[in-house]
Amino acid sequence: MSAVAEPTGGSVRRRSGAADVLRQLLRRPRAAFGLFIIAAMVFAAVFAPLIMPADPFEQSFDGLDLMGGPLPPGGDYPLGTDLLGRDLASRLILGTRTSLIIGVLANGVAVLLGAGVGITAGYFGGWTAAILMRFTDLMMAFPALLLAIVLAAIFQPSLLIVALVIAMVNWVQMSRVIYTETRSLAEREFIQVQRSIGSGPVRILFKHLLPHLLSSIIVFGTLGISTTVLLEATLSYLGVGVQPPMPSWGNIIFENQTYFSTAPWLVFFPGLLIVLLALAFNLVGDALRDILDPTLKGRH
Amino acid sequence: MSAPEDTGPGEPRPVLTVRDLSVQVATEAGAKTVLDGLSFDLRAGETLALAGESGSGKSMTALAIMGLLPKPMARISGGAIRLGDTELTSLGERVYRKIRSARVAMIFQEPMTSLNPLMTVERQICEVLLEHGAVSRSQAPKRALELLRDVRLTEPERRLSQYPHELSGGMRQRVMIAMALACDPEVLIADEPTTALDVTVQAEILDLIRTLQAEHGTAVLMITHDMGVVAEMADRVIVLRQGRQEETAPVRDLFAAPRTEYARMLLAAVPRLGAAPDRPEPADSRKIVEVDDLSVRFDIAGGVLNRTVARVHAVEGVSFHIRAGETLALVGESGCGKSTIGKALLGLVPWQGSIRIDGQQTRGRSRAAMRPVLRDIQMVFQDPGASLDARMTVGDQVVEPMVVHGLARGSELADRAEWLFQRVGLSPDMLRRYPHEFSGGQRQRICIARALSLSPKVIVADESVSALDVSVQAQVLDLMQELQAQDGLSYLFISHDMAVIEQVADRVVVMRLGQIMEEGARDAVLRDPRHPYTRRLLSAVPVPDPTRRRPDLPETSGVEEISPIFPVGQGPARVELTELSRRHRVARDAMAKT
Amino acid sequence: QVDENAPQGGAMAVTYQDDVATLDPAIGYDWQNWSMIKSLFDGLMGYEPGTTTLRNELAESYEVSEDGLVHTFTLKDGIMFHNGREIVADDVKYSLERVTNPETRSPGAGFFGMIDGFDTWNAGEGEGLSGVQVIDDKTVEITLSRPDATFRHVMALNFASIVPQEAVEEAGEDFGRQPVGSGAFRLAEWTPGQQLVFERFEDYHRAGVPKLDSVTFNIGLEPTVALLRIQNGDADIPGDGIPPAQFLQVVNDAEYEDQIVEGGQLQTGYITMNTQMAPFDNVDVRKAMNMAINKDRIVQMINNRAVPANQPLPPTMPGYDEEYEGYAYDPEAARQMLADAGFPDGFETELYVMNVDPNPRIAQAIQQDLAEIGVTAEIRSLAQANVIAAGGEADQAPMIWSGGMAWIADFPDPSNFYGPILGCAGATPGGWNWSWYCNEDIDARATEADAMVGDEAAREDAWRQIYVDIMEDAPWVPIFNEQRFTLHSDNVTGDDSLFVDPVHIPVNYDYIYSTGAQ
Amino acid sequence: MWGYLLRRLFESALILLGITFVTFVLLYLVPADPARQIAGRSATAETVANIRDQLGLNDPLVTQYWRYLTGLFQGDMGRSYLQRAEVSSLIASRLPASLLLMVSAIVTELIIGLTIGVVAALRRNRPVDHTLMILSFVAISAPQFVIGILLLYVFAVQLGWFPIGGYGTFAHLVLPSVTLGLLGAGWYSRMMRSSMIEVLNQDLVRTARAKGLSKLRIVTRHVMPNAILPIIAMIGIDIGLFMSGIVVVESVFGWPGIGQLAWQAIQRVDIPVIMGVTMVSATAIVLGNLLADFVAPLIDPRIKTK
Ligand SMILES: Nc1ncnc2c1ncn2[C@@H]1O[C@H](COP(=O)(O)OP(=O)(O)OP(=O)(O)O)[C@@H](O)[C@H]1O
Ligand SMILES: Nc1ncnc2c1ncn2[C@@H]1O[C@H](COP(=O)(O)OP(=O)(O)OP(=O)(O)O)[C@@H](O)[C@H]1O
Ligand SMILES: [Mg+2]
Ligand SMILES: [Mg+2]
Repeated sequence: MSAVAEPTGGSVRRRSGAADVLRQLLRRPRAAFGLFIIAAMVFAAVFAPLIMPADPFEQSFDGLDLMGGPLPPGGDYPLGTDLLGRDLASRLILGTRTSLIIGVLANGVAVLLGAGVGITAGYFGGWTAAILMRFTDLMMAFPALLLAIVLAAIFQPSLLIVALVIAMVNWVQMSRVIYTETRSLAEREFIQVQRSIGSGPVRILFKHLLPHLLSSIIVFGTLGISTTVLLEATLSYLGVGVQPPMPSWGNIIFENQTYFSTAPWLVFFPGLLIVLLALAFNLVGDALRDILDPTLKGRH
Repeated sequence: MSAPEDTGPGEPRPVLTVRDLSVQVATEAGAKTVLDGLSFDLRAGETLALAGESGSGKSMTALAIMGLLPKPMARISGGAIRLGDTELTSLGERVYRKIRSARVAMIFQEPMTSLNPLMTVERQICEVLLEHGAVSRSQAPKRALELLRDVRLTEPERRLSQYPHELSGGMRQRVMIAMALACDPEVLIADEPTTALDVTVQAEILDLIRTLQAEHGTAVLMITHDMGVVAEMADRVIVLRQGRQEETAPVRDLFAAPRTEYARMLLAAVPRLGAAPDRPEPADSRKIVEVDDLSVRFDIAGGVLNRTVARVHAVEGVSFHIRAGETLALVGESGCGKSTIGKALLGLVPWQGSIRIDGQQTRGRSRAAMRPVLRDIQMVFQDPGASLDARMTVGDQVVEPMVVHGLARGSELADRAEWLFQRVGLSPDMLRRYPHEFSGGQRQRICIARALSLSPKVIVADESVSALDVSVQAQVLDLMQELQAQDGLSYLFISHDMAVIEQVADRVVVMRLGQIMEEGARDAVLRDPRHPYTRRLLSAVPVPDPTRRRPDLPETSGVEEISPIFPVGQGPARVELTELSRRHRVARDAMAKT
Repeated sequence: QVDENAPQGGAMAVTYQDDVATLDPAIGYDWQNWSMIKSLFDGLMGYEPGTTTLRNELAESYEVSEDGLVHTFTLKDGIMFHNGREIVADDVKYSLERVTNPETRSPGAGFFGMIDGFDTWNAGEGEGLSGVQVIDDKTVEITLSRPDATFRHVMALNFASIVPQEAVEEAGEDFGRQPVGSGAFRLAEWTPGQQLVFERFEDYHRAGVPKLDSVTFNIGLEPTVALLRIQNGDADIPGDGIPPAQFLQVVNDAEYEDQIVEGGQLQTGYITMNTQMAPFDNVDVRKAMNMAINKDRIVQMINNRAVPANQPLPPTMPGYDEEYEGYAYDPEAARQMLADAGFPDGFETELYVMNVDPNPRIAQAIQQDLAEIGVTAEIRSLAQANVIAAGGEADQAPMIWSGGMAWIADFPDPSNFYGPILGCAGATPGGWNWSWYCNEDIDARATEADAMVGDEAAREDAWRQIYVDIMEDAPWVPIFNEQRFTLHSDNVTGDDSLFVDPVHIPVNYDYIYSTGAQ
Repeated sequence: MWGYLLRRLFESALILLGITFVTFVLLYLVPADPARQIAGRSATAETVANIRDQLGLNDPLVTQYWRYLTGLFQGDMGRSYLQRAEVSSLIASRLPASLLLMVSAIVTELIIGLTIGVVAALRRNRPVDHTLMILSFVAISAPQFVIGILLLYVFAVQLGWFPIGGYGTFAHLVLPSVTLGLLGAGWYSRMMRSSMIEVLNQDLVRTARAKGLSKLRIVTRHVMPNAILPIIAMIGIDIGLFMSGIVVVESVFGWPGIGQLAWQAIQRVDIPVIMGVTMVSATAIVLGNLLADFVAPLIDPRIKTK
């Protein structure tokens, strides 16, 4: 019988792995721009020593004016100098390392942790949910800075500790949101089907639930980039984490924010980079969500 | 180009005239015409049915008239729509707004999601009244109450202050109708107004629309794919197919002598109660499923300590069996526990009692221990769209059970998927598509293919064809029967559609409030119903024959709504079954009354 | 010159960022409440405004016995507490006993260690401070257990303020919130976190003082914002000084030319090197460090708000050695010295620093200088309390930059830079001698010098030599002596010295007067 | 439903109890010795030991915790080590200001964030939408100190519309609320946008249009209330985000709230104050969550029957 209507949009083009996803991303101008920014930042982080115009640690003598003030952008220093007469451009480039590790890796871990807890609690419900979500509530109500301070006082400060603190603190909101969403997803029929064919929880959680949660994960993940990069600065300030003279975008802002009326470039440039990073991930994330959601194929 | 229809002398002037209406939607592959040159007239007091399979452009027509085509995807690409003297296609949004509801109103298929869950019924109705200045602010509540009375809603005063979720599906649809009729429109468009409802409720709603139409003289454009509904309601019918007008005829003519091949096929596919072929009585073969005293109760927790305060007695002391190669049908109104029984068989809900699948007792099995049993029993769920994962190719989903059970891997899987697709009549080159790229019928085939992949002995088919078009429904039913004939499959066939059941079932179990009311061989139950509840179900089925009027619904005595929720420690009174004959049992309380 | 006859009247507003912790003179010990308490309370002794010269405050007269052990104070006539009661000798005894009572937990109790009977009383035994005797209502006699030249300075400390027993007992632990003293101002209003208002105390024992009718302290203002307020005419003095971030902007602004005041401070910023931790247990290493640091650049970096230092004492402190040259900046020689000491390739160490601008920056400058001679110093920038805690452990912090916690003298006497921070007594767990430097010989000389009552010049010489000799052991790298820069609106005026008063920091509230007053 | 809320209340109390314990233990682990802080720099070792003794710092952790807890139940949060004042009175004098700021910041961020979200959703994928979304990222990424000073400079110093910091009148409240609310506004605008888009695609919107309602009415009465539902649950989460912002904002604007208190206490390891402030902020967060639980049924009648 031929009465079965031909489905809409009968193309048989198919997704085939990461390469194809990348190709599709590049086809969208906004996503391509985002990818470009991310690639540039990763490049800057990896090859920092090669592309830095000057030594980011050198407090050069002519880097300060006679009164000891920092130099504005221009001349020998493309983005100006900081309060110690160091080349800001080089410091920002080197700072990309820390900030990417924090904003992307630590935040990524937090997102995964949050998603993991939320999805587990949401799917299993019952006692598992009660324990996990009460723990989440506790973590949410617990002041993150306190945790950071105590860790700072107990451990040797290092990037690892900051990353750890950020991961420990930032998963909470994620987990809340994912929990609620999972609960409603778990009621849906296609999850019931999975149980009826005998799928184990791991399969259901990761193969079937996770893809549907992607859009929330992306929203929270990208929002988290800015907040974690700035949180890193606060933590460094409290003595947990990267210590001077190691630069990060966050701590460059933090060190110099009181000077912003006299030396605005010290705040503006790192701020711009943070916004760019978050925006780039957002653009790519949005596009990725569309590409990975087959029902949205063909719509932009 | 179809000429304007001959209206004939003496006929009232048409209130709505549609000429050469075309609608295009933007797709990945460019603009696609989904409605092509549709023309018709609608006169006051008349009911015009727009029939046709899913995707034929029925809803597009309705939305085009309402000026609600989804922007920017869809647009009117040609033609004219005239409401009285007003040309609608060129109307600005501002003016259009004044026409909607005031002159053309519409009710939608899904009463569940069409109402705003956050507003009381009263506010939702008054909103329309006030927006169109039908009454003054102080008069609005009174008028709203009147409207609810008009749509025969029980306890209308109380309903006003209730929220949609506090109402049953039928009640919600009545509210929708009240809202649509609030400003006394000239035209009422009803887009599948009863598809989501129980048969009995459907019968009530259809009755209501008919009555109201008679009272107000409203012209009704009835959109449906159910030929039974068409026969019952329409004066004239337009059959649509892929956006084109296939046939237009007065309803009697169409049913008596369809002129086009397509209409003929459509009508042939309609299951008619009483017209099903006899089924050979299967030999008393092995019992594949034995259910004994099955009860399923859902706890309702509450209070400060979150203790169980009440229980939903979804299934209560049900016993039945299914033999190899046999189809057992489970019928009953929404919420009577049909799906729950199916789920209990697969261990998806906690239950008490005894269930044996091919001799294996499944009581007390953990999820993991249920796995081997699941190879013998599989389930096909009601909504084929919802039971497929939108993010996974159908090919992967069809063989997923085999992956889960470790039965195949690699290229073996691909072969198996192709084979399964062929078995359910799908082309293997569709394997790499995603669910949304299939029609409803195709999706249901995919679900069946998935259920078949483990080669089970029993399939629980939960409302497996309810969501499908008649023609597609017929195909799927055929497929199921074919599979049964080939493999000796057994089915537990869950449905509320008596006509469908008659076609496929060997035996029928009628359920109500979690208990069996009547049980027996198909013919015994459907042709000689003994329980009033069974009779009511049967008489609610629309008759796809405009010459025969469906009998009025019998008295509702003994079938009034009772909640399955009981406080802890209590439960419904157990219904005892008496044996009328070897293959026919009925609840004793009913016997007392007859 | 301070104008004692300036007109009275008018008001001024002073801004602060931090809330005032307490106004209890036995407890308050930060530079912010220090000067407030000075205006609310008086002790027996005080200082000439704008100077470090001692004068009698509540004491009418004052005698010392031949052996320097018995000090007899006579109170002025008709001096009143803010509550209207006349001050008598019993109040002196009560006040001194209160501050040394262990239950008071006063951070200043230790200053009174020279008073006879302190040790038993402070250990929680006995019936009061036996060295303090009330002779009559106006006379009190204080006996020391050893002669001590700093005693009069101690009696001018806030901790020695005279408080009324009945008010203290009534307020209990909250005395710090409801202070009653006999100072030039009395507390009129205190809205925590917002403002304090001081009002003129009409019965003040010095006629014509204070000049202003009231002083309002606006609390909680970020220094940057405080400056905006002053520019806008909403405030008169930035209590926290000119914020480093705006310093250049303000200094270069012609509009403020007349309103900026610069003055010295009894302060030294220094790096401690833990003399008990390798490699700083080697005196040559410490000397090399002293030669490695480019103090001029650090001073430039903080916009010349300081002068380079070469010895522990600040220049305005008696005993400062003008002749002493210290260790000149010479990285080459420093490297050589390190090599000779057995560190040709330098070494790795840690530099602790408090995390408030500009300290981390200074630490980075130090770090760069050390890198120059091959020493890799990792910076640990921590909250104040954590740095202090690390310094108080014998084996935690190899180097600490003292900025932010740097020693500001409690009183203008050279001895004040020794005991807790360079003497053996401070080199205990929890102490403030973060270089853990303990030279028994110098300790003995310090005790001797303090006992040199009478001959000021000789005593100064003794101390001068002590600090020069300490530098020979080089437990510190003195970096700079901070200069105070402050600003005042043209609404208030007074001698410049009042705005950089060495004991009333940031300003001497009592003598500043309003330009509007006549 | 009341049972449910009562249970949440009970759970919240348990969470707070848990927080007292965790905080206490953590602070116990901090190496900075409070006794030394109190004793000051000229103190002898005996004095320090004496102070430790007086404060009971030598007791085992459990004893100290128990003492704190029993005190807490009697409303006694101890006394500040440094200020000697009762922690409860320190907090009480500053809490109203912080609460005021917090509430008005929440209102501000909701107004700004939701408006932006609504506009962006209605103008989806148009330049307006893109611009607003970039702005929301800027709001999320900008350091609050800088925003605060900028606002002060423009609106207080240059334009003179508002006072330069301080507390008291409504005019004082505006700039700090905006500064504190901007971050949240960025979040909410993103959330609201996606929530709106989802609701706009629902059937109920089609019904509303079919009723002939005006666009304004559809958006305000039908779409927005439904879109706000998932966002209400965020408000509790939100208060947590505020806690760090409040320190900065209060300091910039001279707002006499607990942020300042907390910051000073942390710098000086004034443990009773840290404990107190922690408890207050935890209570605020827990109450925020509870509030969300209470408010949700007011907007969404479906929850009542659960
Ligand atoms: N938003 C859309 N974008 C693209 N195509 C659409 C859209 N909405 C509907 N279509 C297509 O328009 C055609 C007509 O759809 P319409 O909804 O009118 O069908 P129908 O006859 O009402 O079917 P059903 O019985 O399933 O409701 C279908 O082929 C459908 O795929
Ligand atoms: N997980 C659950 N928790 C609580 N109650 C439930 C649950 N699942 C089903 N129920 C209740 O059990 C009863 C039977 O539900 P079931 O889904 O079996 O009905 P049904 O006969 O399949 O109805 P329909 O025709 O609408 O599918 C209903 O009252 C339903 O509300
Ligand atoms: Mg339709
Ligand atoms: Mg069902």
